[in-house]
Amino acid sequence: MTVGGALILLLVLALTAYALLAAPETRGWLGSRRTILWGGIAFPTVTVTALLIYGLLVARGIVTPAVGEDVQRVEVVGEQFWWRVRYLDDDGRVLFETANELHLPVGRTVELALTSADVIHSFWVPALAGKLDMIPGRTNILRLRAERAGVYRGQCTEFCGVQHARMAFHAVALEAEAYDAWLREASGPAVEPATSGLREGRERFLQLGCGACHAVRGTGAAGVLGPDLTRIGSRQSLGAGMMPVTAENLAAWIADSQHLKPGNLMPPFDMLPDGEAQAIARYLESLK
Amino acid sequence: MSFPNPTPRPEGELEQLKRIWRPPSGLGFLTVVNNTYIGLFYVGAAVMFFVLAGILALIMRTQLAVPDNDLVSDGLYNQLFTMHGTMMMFLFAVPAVEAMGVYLLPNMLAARDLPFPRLSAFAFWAYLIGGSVFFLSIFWGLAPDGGWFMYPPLTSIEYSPADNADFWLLGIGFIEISAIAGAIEIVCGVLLTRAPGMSLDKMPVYAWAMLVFAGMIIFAFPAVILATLLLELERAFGWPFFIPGQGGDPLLWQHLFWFFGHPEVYIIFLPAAGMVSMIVPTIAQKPLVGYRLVVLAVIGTGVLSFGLWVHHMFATGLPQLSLSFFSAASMAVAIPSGIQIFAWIATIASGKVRLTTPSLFILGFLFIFTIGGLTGVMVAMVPFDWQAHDTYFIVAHLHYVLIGGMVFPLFAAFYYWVPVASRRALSEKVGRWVFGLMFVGVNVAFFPMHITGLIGMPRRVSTYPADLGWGDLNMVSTIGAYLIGAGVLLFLIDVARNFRITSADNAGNVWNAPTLEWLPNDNYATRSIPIVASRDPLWDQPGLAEDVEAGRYYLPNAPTGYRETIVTSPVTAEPRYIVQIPGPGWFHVLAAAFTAACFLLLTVKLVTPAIICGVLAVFFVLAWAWQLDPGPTHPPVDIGGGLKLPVYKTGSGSHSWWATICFLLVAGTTFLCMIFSYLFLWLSNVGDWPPAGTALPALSWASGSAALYLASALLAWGASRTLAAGRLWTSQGLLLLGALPALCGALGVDGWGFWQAGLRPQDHAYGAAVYTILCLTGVFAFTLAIFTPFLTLRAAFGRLDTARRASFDVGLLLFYYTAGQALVGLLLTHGFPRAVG
Amino acid sequence: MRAKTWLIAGLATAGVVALALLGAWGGLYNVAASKPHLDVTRWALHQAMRNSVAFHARGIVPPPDLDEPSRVERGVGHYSIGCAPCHGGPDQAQNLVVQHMQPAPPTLDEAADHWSARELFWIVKHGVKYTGMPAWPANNRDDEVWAVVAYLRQMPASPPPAESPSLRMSATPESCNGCHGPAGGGGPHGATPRLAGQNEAYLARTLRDYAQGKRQSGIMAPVAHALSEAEIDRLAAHYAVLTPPPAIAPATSVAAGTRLGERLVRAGAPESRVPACGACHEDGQGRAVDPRYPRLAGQPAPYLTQQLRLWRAGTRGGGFGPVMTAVARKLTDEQIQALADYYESLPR
Amino acid sequence: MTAMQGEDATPFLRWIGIVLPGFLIWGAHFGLVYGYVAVACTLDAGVGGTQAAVALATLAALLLIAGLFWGFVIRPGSRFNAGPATRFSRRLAWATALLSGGSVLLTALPALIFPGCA
Repeated sequence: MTVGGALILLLVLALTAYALLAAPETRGWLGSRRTILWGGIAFPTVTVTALLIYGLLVARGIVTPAVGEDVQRVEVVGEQFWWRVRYLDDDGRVLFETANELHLPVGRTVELALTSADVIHSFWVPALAGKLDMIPGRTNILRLRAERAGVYRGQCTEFCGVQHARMAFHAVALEAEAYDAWLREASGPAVEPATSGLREGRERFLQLGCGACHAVRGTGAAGVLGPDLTRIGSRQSLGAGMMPVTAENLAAWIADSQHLKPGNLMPPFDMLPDGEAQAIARYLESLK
Repeated sequence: MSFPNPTPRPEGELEQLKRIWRPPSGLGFLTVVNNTYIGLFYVGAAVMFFVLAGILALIMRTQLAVPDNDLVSDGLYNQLFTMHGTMMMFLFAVPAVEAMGVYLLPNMLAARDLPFPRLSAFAFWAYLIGGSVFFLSIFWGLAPDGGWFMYPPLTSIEYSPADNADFWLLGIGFIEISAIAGAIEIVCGVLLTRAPGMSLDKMPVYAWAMLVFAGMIIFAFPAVILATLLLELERAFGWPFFIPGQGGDPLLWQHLFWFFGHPEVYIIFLPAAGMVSMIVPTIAQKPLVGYRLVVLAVIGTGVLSFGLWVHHMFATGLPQLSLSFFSAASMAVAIPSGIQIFAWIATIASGKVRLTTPSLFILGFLFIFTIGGLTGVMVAMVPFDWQAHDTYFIVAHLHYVLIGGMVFPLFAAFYYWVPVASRRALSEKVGRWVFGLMFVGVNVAFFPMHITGLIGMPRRVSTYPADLGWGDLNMVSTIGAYLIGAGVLLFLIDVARNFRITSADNAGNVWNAPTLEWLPNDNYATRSIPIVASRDPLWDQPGLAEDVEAGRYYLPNAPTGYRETIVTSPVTAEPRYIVQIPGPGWFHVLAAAFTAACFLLLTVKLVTPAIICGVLAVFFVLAWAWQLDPGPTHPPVDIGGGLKLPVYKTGSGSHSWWATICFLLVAGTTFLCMIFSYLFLWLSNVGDWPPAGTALPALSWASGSAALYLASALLAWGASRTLAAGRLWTSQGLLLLGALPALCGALGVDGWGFWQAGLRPQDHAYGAAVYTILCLTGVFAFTLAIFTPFLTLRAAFGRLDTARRASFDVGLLLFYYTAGQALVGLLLTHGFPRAVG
Repeated sequence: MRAKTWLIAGLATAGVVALALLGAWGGLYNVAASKPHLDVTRWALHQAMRNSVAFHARGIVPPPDLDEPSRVERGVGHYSIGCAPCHGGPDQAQNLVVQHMQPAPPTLDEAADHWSARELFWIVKHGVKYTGMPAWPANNRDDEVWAVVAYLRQMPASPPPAESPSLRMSATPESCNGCHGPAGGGGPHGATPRLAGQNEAYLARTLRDYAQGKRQSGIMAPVAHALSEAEIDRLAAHYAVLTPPPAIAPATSVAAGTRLGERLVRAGAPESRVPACGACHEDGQGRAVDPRYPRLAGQPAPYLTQQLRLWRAGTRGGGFGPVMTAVARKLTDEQIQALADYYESLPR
Repeated sequence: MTAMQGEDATPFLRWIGIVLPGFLIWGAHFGLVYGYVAVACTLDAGVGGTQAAVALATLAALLLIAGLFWGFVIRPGSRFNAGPATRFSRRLAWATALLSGGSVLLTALPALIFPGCA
């Protein structure tokens, strides 16, 4: 299509140059109504009709669901400014929830139910499929299929407020076996802290009330306002695609996420004494 | 050849013309209405907003030049891109082309002025004041930050609680009103004030383009006016049109916005294409090839562009089949564009082009716009758009279309038409540099964005991470943006050095152009109004300039002693009557200032001062209207060639009738959009309409109301008949004591019916829609409640009688229309729920 | 001729101005407070003050429940320590030294007869220049100013509670108990928090927040500002170990609201982004509270509603302020009332 | 003196009536098929009939365009033909009929490829 467009552009340019520069006798044939009839009516009509039919056929191939295929169903909810991801079983019940990351099996269709909790967002993994809006009050269905294992970046493409630029996520395509293993692990409770330091971190996490907004399955922290943290240590990024998940970044985020990503919903905990945010951060980082 | 006025003109006639048309001096210059001045101010203001919005763009490009930049905060960046888009669309593009129309059309059609010069002055002042305050809001951090498309729920009160969004809604709503005023002016100007003999098939393509442009404004802008009204109702009073939990639907906004927004692109492009069709024949020194096909293309683009709006919504999850209709229409609209491009190529081929600055800009336009058009066809393909939508590919596409399709033709037009308005032409040497910088700049800035978009960079991001490899392309784009800035700066310097505004001793027909704006002119436009016998009169009618200047054609004088021009018939352009045009005055200026003040004060929630300003604005509008409708002040006058024309006309041939009809088309389209909104909301709430627990009022309320509406229309008809029969006071009685109370009563009965049934607008989108339909009728009832006593007052002061009834006819049309609209509303609000439920 | 007239008038004006400046700058004007103003001066100044107050107070709207008992109760406490020293009170004669101020502070027994509620509010909030009447020490605590106004409207009909004669700014629990009730168990109308059994760390930090201006209050800040570090720790320790009185029994009329409160405490209101209160504070099921967080169980509802409103308005600072501000922002009036009722009903 | 009687708006409206009906029919057809699909897909009914409905609407639109042009432009005795329909207007009318007819066909094309509401 791009090549076709370039050819048409060249044609127009060549004709213009010819009309401008050729000798009056030779270019005379161009200066008549016939030029308009052929160049301006017949030619576009044919190309445009052909292109339309081609486009429609391509679109039909994309939107028609393959019948009888075993699809993985996932619900993705856009939030200011992150992604809530819920894996569903065949009956549409929520198996477990995670955030800012979509794991998908290679070679199998994943059916995403897209919606929004606040304003309009748009879901886009350029390498896997076109984009589809997430509109409050509506659910849009997008079918994805990764043919190769790998990590693909995605980003919100509908302007959704002050941090629209920092609302990214990762789609992780895994081979079938790895995917099944991941699914088993991801649906279970969080790992138990191995050391006393980590246990102390979990204690502070719970005591300080982080569970009001965040959930860590198996600990009693069951908040639903913020991202689920059950396996945050294993994720590709912190802050919806902003930075790698390290204990330092987590501590900085806890202390003042409003400085890192102004306008997100997490209040700053800069009043915590030295070491406390770090302890929590180390605990979270251990959740793999 | 025999002229209408072959004999030499008497002494003193020219001085009288000059005196009558002279603009006031000193502070009174603010009251000037001549299109040659208002048009220039208007163009100047549009260029000012272009430069300001361009500066905002440069700040954005600087922010994006490198990854992870923090030159501006995320919040400020969002204000910047919102303001850039909004200002370029609403404060530059539409006003600029409208301004060029105000300036050029009368000259091109050989009219002395537009038929409603105070209306265009009003539109200008409202635009200048409203636009300036709107721009200044960014210095208080109050500039809108929801994108120029303002999608709810991001712009709803919950997610945008501050006044920023209100600045957009009220500020832009207000500027839209100014644009519509200008559009009505242009429709009446093009259809009614053409030179005798300039039948539709001899009309300059630019006039065709402006006619279609104005018609498109009349049918497209109501959608966005309604949308802004609905969103403001939701923000201010909690009427939930766009809140899903209460029956609203965010997609309703998108439909309404893009039903305006897509035609908007062609609203901007068509006048520019019209200019190109004027300039190309001149630079080729040959008539336009395929005039009829180009006219067809202009009309066809205007109509087909109304079938494209959903192609901005391909990613919203609508059914594939629905999307495809719009894909098809988007492809269809390529054909008229193809016609125009090949018509220009053919014209160039038929002549010999000199590479002057206007020619360069035309060639640059052909190149850039063709790329924009081709990428446009690409994004019209649904699967491609799913990738490209809301990425920098679209940014590239739309700038190629808008800069190529509008800015380059506008600059060509500046260089081309400046000799009409200035003592000196602009510098050819500097002009080439301006062109070079802008042409290279546009391509350097925007071509890489196609790639940036295709590799995944979304639009409207305040920054981007370094590791994605988007940095280099962005840096190139930023450099290009500064090149464009340098070009524009050079242009401004050229203007400052060479542009010397003049009304009499302009630079003259430097390009040997064929159309009438190049006739010798002054504040009174041309000395006499020529008879046109060809599409290119200055080429085909030798000596026309001298004969016009010698006063050998029609109306070489001012026989009634006032400003006047000839009204001709819309199709064949035969002289019909002489219209006396109002001159300078303060009322329209004050009306504009207080209207602007009213809207802006409402924005910052200063309700009491806003109401005071609103009342003052109404007062000044009425004071202005008081001076209109002069009546048959003068016996029919001889304009030459034995042609005796009346100086006043009422009924469907009069210019006030045409203007009122245009206004009612705007109103009717607004109402149609509301019907669409009602049905759309129903479709979002199928099976729950009206929502459970809401009762419909008994049919007796509807029938009672309908009977009263009919009665009001009948009484108004009776008033018209009795007025024609000479019974002035019976007529006034019927209107003021019969039709008006019946109308208000009907509205009251309808509204009370819903209210006593328990319906409240805040509860559910259903109630909100019903009461909005009532409000749209209420606006007219309110207008008539002011206008009817105004008519009675005119009657009492002898300004209204059997012959002098143009203002009465305006009121009459309003009564008919209101009753009609209300009856349709009754049918919808009472009938539809019963039909589906 | 005309120019000459202007010149003379100009010179005369300049002369008068020069004389006036000379009088004031040169020290001729006597600022002694020992001599009262001339009657005419006093009358003019008083009228000017009255008119200024009336003008600036226009548009101020008193809360609809201005005379509500818990509000009066809060006003009483502040009056005793903040106002009575100069103005005297129903049971307290005006200080003799103060009576020699110029002008002398009026007694306020009949203040409400002379001034409307909004005028009183304006005077208490902004003070009056050149009279010694200070402005309210916290600029975003209109609720406290209204409390004083509410009490002024009751004077002298309802004198301060019996403890008030002992109210002096001092670092003893008796002094605190004047407002916070016997043994820190709260006043009869629930205007003030119960200190008994509150977390020690929370109490100490709160007093320091007041003293350092992190938490604004025209009532508590002056008190806390006068305390030494050691006194703060001693007071906090004192109250932390006191046994709180039994829970205030919930009235049956608020039972429905209490159920909403219980839901908010256990689960929050996720649809409007309100997290569960019980994640940090008591959850009614025995959750242990971080010692830096306040214990809310058994706190009086009027106090809790007042605080939640301050949080929601964003004017309540202090320790974990940003967290609580974010939480309270989305609360509705109904939810605030329900929460307060629920916590009031919880046993300590 | 009474108001001047002269040419009113009729000739222009007639002219519009000759030049624009093709486009108006295109608009009506477009609105109709779009509205039909929107309603049918929301109500989850009549999906099977989409193709038939679009075909029917398209046929009707084309016939209407053809009929109007025969009646107004070609037919020798047409009232419009005698009025302002100069050569220019008649040619323009032909061209709009063709352009709008083509656009109607193009609009209908997707229904051939998408049978329903996917």
